[in-house]
This record gives sequence, structure tokens and C-alpha cells, in this order.
Amino acid sequence: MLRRVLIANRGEIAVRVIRACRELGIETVAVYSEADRDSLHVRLADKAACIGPPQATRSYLNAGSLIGAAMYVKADGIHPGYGFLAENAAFSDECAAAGVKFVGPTGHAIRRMADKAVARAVAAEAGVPTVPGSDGKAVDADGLAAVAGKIGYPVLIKAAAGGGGRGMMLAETPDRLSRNALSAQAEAQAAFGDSSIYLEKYIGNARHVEVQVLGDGRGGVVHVGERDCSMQRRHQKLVEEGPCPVIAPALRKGLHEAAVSLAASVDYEGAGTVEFLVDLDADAFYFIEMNTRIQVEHPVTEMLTGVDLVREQLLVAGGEGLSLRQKDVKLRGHAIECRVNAEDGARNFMPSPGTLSAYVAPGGPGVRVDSHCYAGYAVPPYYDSMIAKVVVWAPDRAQAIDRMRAALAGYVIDGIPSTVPFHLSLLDSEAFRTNAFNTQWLEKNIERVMPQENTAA
Amino acid sequence: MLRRVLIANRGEIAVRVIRACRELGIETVAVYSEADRDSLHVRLADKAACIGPPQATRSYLNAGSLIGAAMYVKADGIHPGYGFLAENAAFSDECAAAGVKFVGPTGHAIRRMADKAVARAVAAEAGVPTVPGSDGKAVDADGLAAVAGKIGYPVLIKAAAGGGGRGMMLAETPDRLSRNALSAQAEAQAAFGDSSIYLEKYIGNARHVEVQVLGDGRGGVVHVGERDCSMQRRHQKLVEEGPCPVIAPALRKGLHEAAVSLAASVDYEGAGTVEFLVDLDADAFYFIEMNTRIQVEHPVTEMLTGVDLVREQLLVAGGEGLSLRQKDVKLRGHAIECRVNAEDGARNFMPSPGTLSAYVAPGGPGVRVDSHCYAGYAVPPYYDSMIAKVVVWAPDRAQAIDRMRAALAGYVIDGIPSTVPFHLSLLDSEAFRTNAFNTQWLEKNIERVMPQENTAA
Amino acid sequence: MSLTYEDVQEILKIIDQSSTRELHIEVDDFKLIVRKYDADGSPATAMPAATPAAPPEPSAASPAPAAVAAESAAADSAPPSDTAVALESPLSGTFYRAPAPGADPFVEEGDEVRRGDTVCILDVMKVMNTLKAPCDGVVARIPVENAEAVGAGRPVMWFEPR
Amino acid sequence: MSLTYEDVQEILKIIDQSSTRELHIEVDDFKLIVRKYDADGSPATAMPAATPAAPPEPSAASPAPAAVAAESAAADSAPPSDTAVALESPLSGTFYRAPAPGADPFVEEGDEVRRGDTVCILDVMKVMNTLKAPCDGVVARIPVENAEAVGAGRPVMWFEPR
Repeated sequence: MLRRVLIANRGEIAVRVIRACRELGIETVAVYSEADRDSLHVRLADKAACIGPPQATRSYLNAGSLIGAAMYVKADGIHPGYGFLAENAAFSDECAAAGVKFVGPTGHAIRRMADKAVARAVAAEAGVPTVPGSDGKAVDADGLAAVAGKIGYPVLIKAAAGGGGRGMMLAETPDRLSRNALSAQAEAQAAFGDSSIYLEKYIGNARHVEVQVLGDGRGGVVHVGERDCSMQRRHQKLVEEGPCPVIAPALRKGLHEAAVSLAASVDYEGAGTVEFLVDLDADAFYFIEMNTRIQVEHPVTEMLTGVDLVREQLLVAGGEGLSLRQKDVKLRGHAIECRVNAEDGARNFMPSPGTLSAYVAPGGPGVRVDSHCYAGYAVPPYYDSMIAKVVVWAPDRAQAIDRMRAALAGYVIDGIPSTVPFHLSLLDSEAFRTNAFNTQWLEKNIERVMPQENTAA
Repeated sequence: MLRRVLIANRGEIAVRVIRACRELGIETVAVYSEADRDSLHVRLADKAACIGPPQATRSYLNAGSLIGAAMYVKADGIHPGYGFLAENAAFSDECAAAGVKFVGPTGHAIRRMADKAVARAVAAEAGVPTVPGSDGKAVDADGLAAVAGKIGYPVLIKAAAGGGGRGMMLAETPDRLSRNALSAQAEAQAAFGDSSIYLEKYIGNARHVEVQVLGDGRGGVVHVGERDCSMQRRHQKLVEEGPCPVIAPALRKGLHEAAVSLAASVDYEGAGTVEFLVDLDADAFYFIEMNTRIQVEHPVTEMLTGVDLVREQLLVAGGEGLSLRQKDVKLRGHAIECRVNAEDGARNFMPSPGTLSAYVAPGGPGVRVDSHCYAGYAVPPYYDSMIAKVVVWAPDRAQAIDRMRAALAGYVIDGIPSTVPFHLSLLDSEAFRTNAFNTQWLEKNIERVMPQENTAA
Repeated sequence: MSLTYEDVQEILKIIDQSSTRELHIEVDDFKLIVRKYDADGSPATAMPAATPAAPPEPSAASPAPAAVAAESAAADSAPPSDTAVALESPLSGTFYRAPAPGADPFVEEGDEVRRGDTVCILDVMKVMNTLKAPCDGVVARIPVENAEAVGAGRPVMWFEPR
Repeated sequence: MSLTYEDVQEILKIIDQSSTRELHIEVDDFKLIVRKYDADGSPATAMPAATPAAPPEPSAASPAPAAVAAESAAADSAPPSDTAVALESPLSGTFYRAPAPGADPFVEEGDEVRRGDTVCILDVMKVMNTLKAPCDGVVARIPVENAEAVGAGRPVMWFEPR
């Protein structure tokens, strides 16, 4: 069992990890930038270390300070949370070199899953279907038409170094292929300094469904059900739910088995998520990528199953192994998570850092709030805008939606605009209630969900 | 379905009922005394009515103001919460007369259960065992020895008009009977203006176990498992948990069946609790009384089953009937509730009203907090001292205790003393962890659990 | 929300039929405060009440019912004499003059007391604290009504020392 | 918590082997702030840094490592001339001089700009806001380091209008 864990993160996930450690009797060391002195995780931890100025590059992303602090306080583990250094293979290696257990996979495992081409190859070997295309490999101008012809139009042109939608272009017909590929290359060069592109079949009517897995690092892997994260704006997940409400039992079973098979094939250690695209028109699914960390939306799974995923991470990292087997995982009811951000939904989601003059989180049956916020807390402008994750559970989806509506309507957040009004509007939308949406729906209907004010920012 | 419900209560239960109403789309009307203007339930409700000065007798206990307010706002239902008028048969009748649905049983049903002798008779008729004794009937000086001799020593002498332990005396041997009966009569006369006493067999090594039931008012009754509330101080429950960790499956089944049978025999409507004493030495159980309202500790059951008890109350009152059948009730894991009060555990639990200078409730997986408190809120001196109910769920009891420990340790309550330190100490006690306690244990060991400061109040 | 004369009649009828002696409803701009009087003209509350009712309070939306009464202002806050000793409430709470509902008050104005005699109860969150006479003497004035909410430091009784 | 010379050596070794160019650890009364320098003597941060390092900062518990540096105080807050025009940060955020890590800065001191030219980026919660030159003129001074946290209203660039 780990004895003392340094949490290399901030915000709600730092608070979450501190809680899990405390339940296991593990001492906690928080780290904080100079902008986060008053943050809740600093108060809740047994000990806290300042690791630099507000800029993340000089604090939460500074591997040296984090590992140095861990060594100074004699921590035997580092939990990276999500974001920051959570999927940084070099950091995992550096922790190992310093004799501090990184709570997550080895650098080697992270690297294999981070490289798209390698990850696709691993998936193919494990018998997991991937989106037809150039297999994550770069395609030059001459090869474009041949590959596109083979996989069939429309095709998606993607930057090899890319992410977050930049350098991504659609070609619906052969005559648009070269021109759009050139645009994508130019954008990729500007954004990432690398013009390499690859091709993928374009799946327009899809859901983003991901399977939560837990691995013991020795080939033992259990899945803990799936989550549907199709409500996205600019590739940011805003609402997540589980189980996925639109797939047949056979497809669900296929997803779970594929995820376990992939994770087992790399002797995966700890908590991970295997992301899939589910083609609603073809009743088929394709592997997209694997996230080698705990995810923002992990509480959805915890509400459905009663499994404490961060606890399992800590148990595996501490050498105790997983506390559960596949047969212990029982799903019940429906869970939904809304990410409440310090953003003004009516003004194009403009970030709204500032002080919470009043703050009362919702509670009651089936409502969970993961947050680092409190009345008087100043949400700093330097990091992401998340104020809280509101997660609800209910016996069925309709009741879960009603419960989320009630929870958000009773959420007191004064002083700064938040995305609560946006979520309330989204929950009331016909498309959400009737499941008539795919991954593109929100982007296309954002004006209907949240009309923009006609004021200048 | 009810359309608009007035909540005739304050504090956390008012907040709880507002949330349940909101999920069902029922409009809510809060009531508040002049001392509660800034209370959370006033802010959360759709509408709020001031019903008088701080003293409960002139506000929350003033039936006329409550019914008048309900009529003025055209509410079609009144939810009484617990305490105040929740078990006041006359109030239930007055609501009915005013054409406002009382969310709970009829005045007639409340009366039958409120009268100890009648309740015991009803139980006996339903085949439910009661504590041997004079059947709740008054015993005069001449009859004492005969009755005591029949039921066997030690016997408990109780005030017929009593409650809260006043006018209660133990007689361990026949020679103490008359003397102690005289004392009990004198105390009963002073406290209640009625010297009538009755006798009951004294069960020294017992657990207080209660079964939650839901009735549709037409004879349909389901049980929703039991709760163990044996950790009491001065007859006040401080910690509740479920399932009861010390009874065999057969006894548990017997308790559930007895509770259902009793409630069904009176066509019970809404949520109720049938309280039993479980004799640990005899593996037997006895009916004590039935509470005809939602109880403080109802969230324990909700965490175990996922059933929303207040929702069911509202559905039954609105004519929808219960949303579940017995087979839908599935228990999972273990739940514990700690009542966090504004009291100073180190100074003989002296009440500590005042302003919460900082307040951050715990959260995360398996943790539920029901509270009306927030940073800056002034806990008024006029009502009960409860700040919050912290309820945890975990796969087993040991993990639930660890979770509660972590939740309470991370609970920020600044400005006034609370019972959090007491609860942390109690959770760490060997007796609690190993289940080596009965209803009397806490009273006898309070100094060990919470050493008193040697300061004058 | 509009309210007709009939609505108010209806509400008043309910009160008349119930055991309620006092009514207090404020919603939006509607305000209705009523007290029923006993035959002797004193407000009939469950506990004996010392303060006579003040003149009717004007109310925006309510028609004038038979007995609209404002809250009794604490008029008697000044000491009854230069030598009088105050018993101040140590905490915020509810002041009771008797040990139980319906029981006789511990003391009346004019009664003689010894230092340390229990003279009233302060209910703080259902915990009943007995308050004691601060000196030997006579109860000079009781400026607080039975069952009234009092703040910390408020004089609840005055004694003329002897 | 006691720390030996060996402990610090160990920590410094880690930094030396990693890509870390700067180290900042404060726990209890222990404070260690280190920056590695490139051959040319300028602090080697991932983004070009304009401010030279200040003299070593005294630290209670740490032995003096090779390159202990205090935080660079914002020394250049005064306008460079009476006629200079400030570009103030409209919000709190992080100031970036270049469109992407590793890319060339939008402008250098001495560059000519037209009113409305993009001259820097303000990162507010990961949303990149481009800031524009307030007038035609020359970049007179850039008083803020790249990737520095700035408060609302702080001048991030000075322009000499033309």
C-alpha cells in the first residue's frame, strides 16, 4: 500500500484524489501554484507544497518541481490526475527514475497509446476494429486518391500531429480531395509545425462511446461499463452519461469485450478509457484512442456501479491489485454528468474567472458534486474553467434528467456567469430527451440551445 | 399529481422536500419564521411565505398560519417534513377540512399509532410481537407486583403520557418496584401533569432497529429494508446505519414481514417507520412504535436502495400510487449517517448557534450531504441544532466507516463548534468498528468517546 | 396573486374552526396578522402573555379583519430604577417563564427571590437552560413576554436588590 | 522535516537529468528556487525570456545551489516616454508573445505596427484572445515576460505613436 502520495494536480480532481487517499489511510501532499494558495485541495491535504508561479508551464507542468517536491516530502507515490502531466510518458519515466511510483501506466505503455499509428496497430492485433483509413500513417499527395478510393467517400483529412480539431478537413467527393488536403496541410503546418496528414473514413452520424477499464498490470482487466460523451462543443465534452442509451445489447457487449481485449493485450495498469465511435447508421463501432489516465467523467461510472475508480488506481499502484473481479461489477440505473464551467453561455462561452460571492452546491438523493469551489473562492484565469461536475443517478434516464434539472436549478453560483443556464436549456431540448442527437448535433444547434446575446464582449 | 406543495417545515428537510418536488415538476412554497428569512429553503422554493415570529409555537407549529398560507397561495398539498406538526393528527384533519392534501396518513391513522395502547393492540392483531408488559395500559399500585411478576424482572416503569426518557424508571428486583414506581409517578406528574404509569419488560442488551415502509393507502405496502439506530445519547439518535450489521437473515426477514403486516393492517398511506427492539441475548424482536412520517435518517435507506422516499410520499399523496413493488427493492452495500449538530461535544454537547464563517461540505463518491447551511449562514438558536446529515455508501461496512471518516475530516465548518470531532472519535472506537455495542453503550461510554473539557461553560 | 374578499373569509373561517389563536401570513405584498381575543380582552396564547396588543398595523393587501395586531415592541427596555439589577440572557434563545406549558410561572412581578433561585428558562436549540436570580431582592419588572425570542445580552428580568 | 545535503544533491540530480529548466519547491520552511542557464547566460525557458535573473534569493533551509534566482520583479512598469501608449491586458490571464510554442514572436521592440495588428495573445482559461496594437507606431517596450501571468489592466506593451 502506498504510504504518502503527492497529487500533481489542482482543482476538483486534486480534491477527489485526496478523498480517495484519505479513505485508504494514505497521507496526502498537495501542490499549488502561487495562484492557488487559497484552493480547497491545499486546505484538505495533510501537507502542501508551492511549486511555482501561476503559469502552468512553470508549476503544474514542471516535472522537476513536482518530483523534487515528492522527494523532499518523501512521498512514495505521485497521482497525476487528468490533464497537465497525466499522459506525459517522460514524466512517468522520471517518477520511476526518482523512485516514486507514478499512479498510472509506465512511460512505455503511455507512449504506445499516444502514438496513433501504434495504437491502431495494437488495436488491430487485439482484434478491435478501427476506422478504415490510412491506419494513422501519413499519406503524401500521390497516395491520397488511392487510399480515399479504397475506404470510400466522404473521407476525413487529419493532421498527424494534431488534436482538438485543428488541421482537420472533410472531403465529401473526389474532386475536393486535393484542395482540402492542401488546406489541412497548411493548417497543420501553422498549428503544429508539421504538415503530415492521414486519412480516415468519415462517419457523420455517430456517437462517442467510451469503455472504462481497470487493469492490474499483469494482464488482468475488467471493464466497468461504458459512457456516452456525444454532447460536445468544439471537441469539448459538456455532458456525459451512462449507459449509452442508443445501443443494442450485442453492440454493448462487443464494445466491452473489445476494450478489455485491447487493454489486456498491453498488460494495462490502472484506470484507462478506450474510446470508440459508434456508427449509428451501420450498427458498427470503431476504436479511436485510449486515454491512459482517470477521466473527468469517471464519476458517471462510479454512480452506475458503486466502484471507486481512484481507489482502484491507488490499490493497483500500491501493489494491492484490483479489489474486484468482472462478476462484481453490476450496473444499475442511469447516470448523467454536466460540467459546470466558469463560462458565459450566452456570450459565446466566454471564460468568466472571478470571485464566487455566494456558492451553495446541490445535494440530496442521487446527486454528487465534485468541486474545489466554495463561497469566497476566486476562480483563477490561468487554468481550465471547470467549477464543478454535477453528477446524478436515478433508476432510469428520464428521472435522471429530471433530477439533474432540479439539481442545477438549485445550484447557487453568484458573482460570475456559469454554464448552468446552458445545461438547463440543453436538458430541456427535445433532442436530448429523445436521444435524437449525434456527436455533431450540439455544434450545429448551439444557437437554438443557448441563444447568444446581441452585446459586444 | 400534486401541482403546488407548501412545505410546512424548515432546515434541511424543507430543502430535501423542495428538491423532490422539483424533480416531479411540482411547484414549491416555502414557509419561514422571521428568524429564517435567510434560510436556504426560502431561496430554493418557487415562492415563500413568512408565517410569524421566531418561536416555533407562533410559526412552524401554528396550524392556522400554515393552512391559511396554503390556501392563499392555492397549494393543493402540504408536506409536514418531520418534527413540528408532522405527527399531529389534528393538523392532518385540518388540512383535509381546508381541501389541502396532507402528505402523510390521515388524522385517524396518526391517532391510532400515537396512542401506545392502541398501537400495541394493532400490532398484536397483526401478529407482531410487542414487549411483554401491561400492554401500554396504566397500572395502579395494587396491580404492579402482579404484572411485574408475570413479565419477569427487571421491569421498566414508564410514564403513560411520557416520552424522551422522562418518567422512566428501572426496577431490577421486586423490592425496588413500589419505591421506583412512586418516583416515576412523581416525575411523570411534574413533567406531563399525569401520573399514570405502565410496565414493560426491560431488555438491557438490545439494538434499536427500524423498518422503512411505504404504503399506498389501499393495503399495498412494501418495505425498503431496515436501519440500525442504536447509537443514541439521551434518546437522541446520533448515528444510523443500514443494513443492521448484527442480525441473522431469518430475524431480518421476520422484522421486514412484521413491519409490512402491521402497516398493511391499517391501510397505511405514505412513508412510515416501524420501530423494533432487537433483544441481542434472545434473538427476538419486539414492536416499540410506528412513526407516521418521513424520518431524519431516511437517506440511509435511499443510499442502500436508490429509492427516493420523499418522491414516493408525493406520488402516493398525489394519487399516482407507489412507483415500485417489493421485487423492485434491491439492497446494495452499506450506508451510514452521522447527524452533524451545532453542539460542542467537548462541553457536554452545549448548543452552539452562530454564524458559519466558512463552510464547505464534503462530496465525491458515495457521499451525500443533506443540509440547509452555507458559508455566512447564521444557525439560529430557536430550533433544533442540526447542521447537516452526512450519509455515506460503500460496498461494505468497513469501507463505509473509512469513507465517513474521510468525509467528516474534510468537512469545513468554521465559526461554531460542531459534533464532527465527536463523530470522528466515535467512528474510531473499537466498539463501533467491531459492532460491540447496544442502545446503552454510548450513554455509558460518552466520556471515553468524547472527553469533556475541564472548563466552565 | 389576487385575493378576493371570499378568499379571506374562507381563511378566517379555518382559523375560527381551529385551535389557532394567532395568524401570521406574509406572501409577496399580502400581509395578514390576526389574533383572537379571549372574553377578558387579553390575547389568548397558549402561554400567558404579559404585553397588551398594540394598535392595528396597516397592511397593504389585506382587508381589515376583526383583530389585526402589530408585534408588541419591547417597550420596557429601560431599567425600572437606578438601583435595579438586570438578569441578561446569556445566549440567544426562547424565554420561558414557567417550567412547562400550562404550569405556573417561576416568579411574578413583586415576588421576593433569593440569589440563585431559578426565575426563568432559556430554550437554546431545545436545551432548557435555567436562569437564576442575580441577587436577593424583589422582581421589579419582566420586560419580555413568555415564549418570546430574545437575543444574547437582552435583559429578561429586573430585580430591586435588598 | 529535516533535509540533508545529500537530499538536495539528489533532487538537483533529478533536475539535471530531466528537461526541467526551472525548479520551485516550497514546503513548510523549506524553499528551493533554481533556474538552469544556457551557455549564453540567459535563463533557458521553453519560451524566450526577456528579463535577466535577479540576484540570488536568501532561503532558510536550502543550501545555496549553483543558480538560485528570485522571481523577476516587474521593474519596467513606468511608461518609456510621455507620449507612449499602453496596451493593457483586458482580463487576467497568461501573456504570450508568439502564436504557438516555438514560433516567432508577433513583434519585437523596435518593430513598426499598424493599428489593429495582432501583437500578442492573452490566454484566459485556455481561450486564446488576440490583442491588437492600439495605434500606428513603433513597439517601444514589452515590460512583460513571455508566458507571464498578468492581471487585468496591466500594461503588456508600450507603443510610440507615429
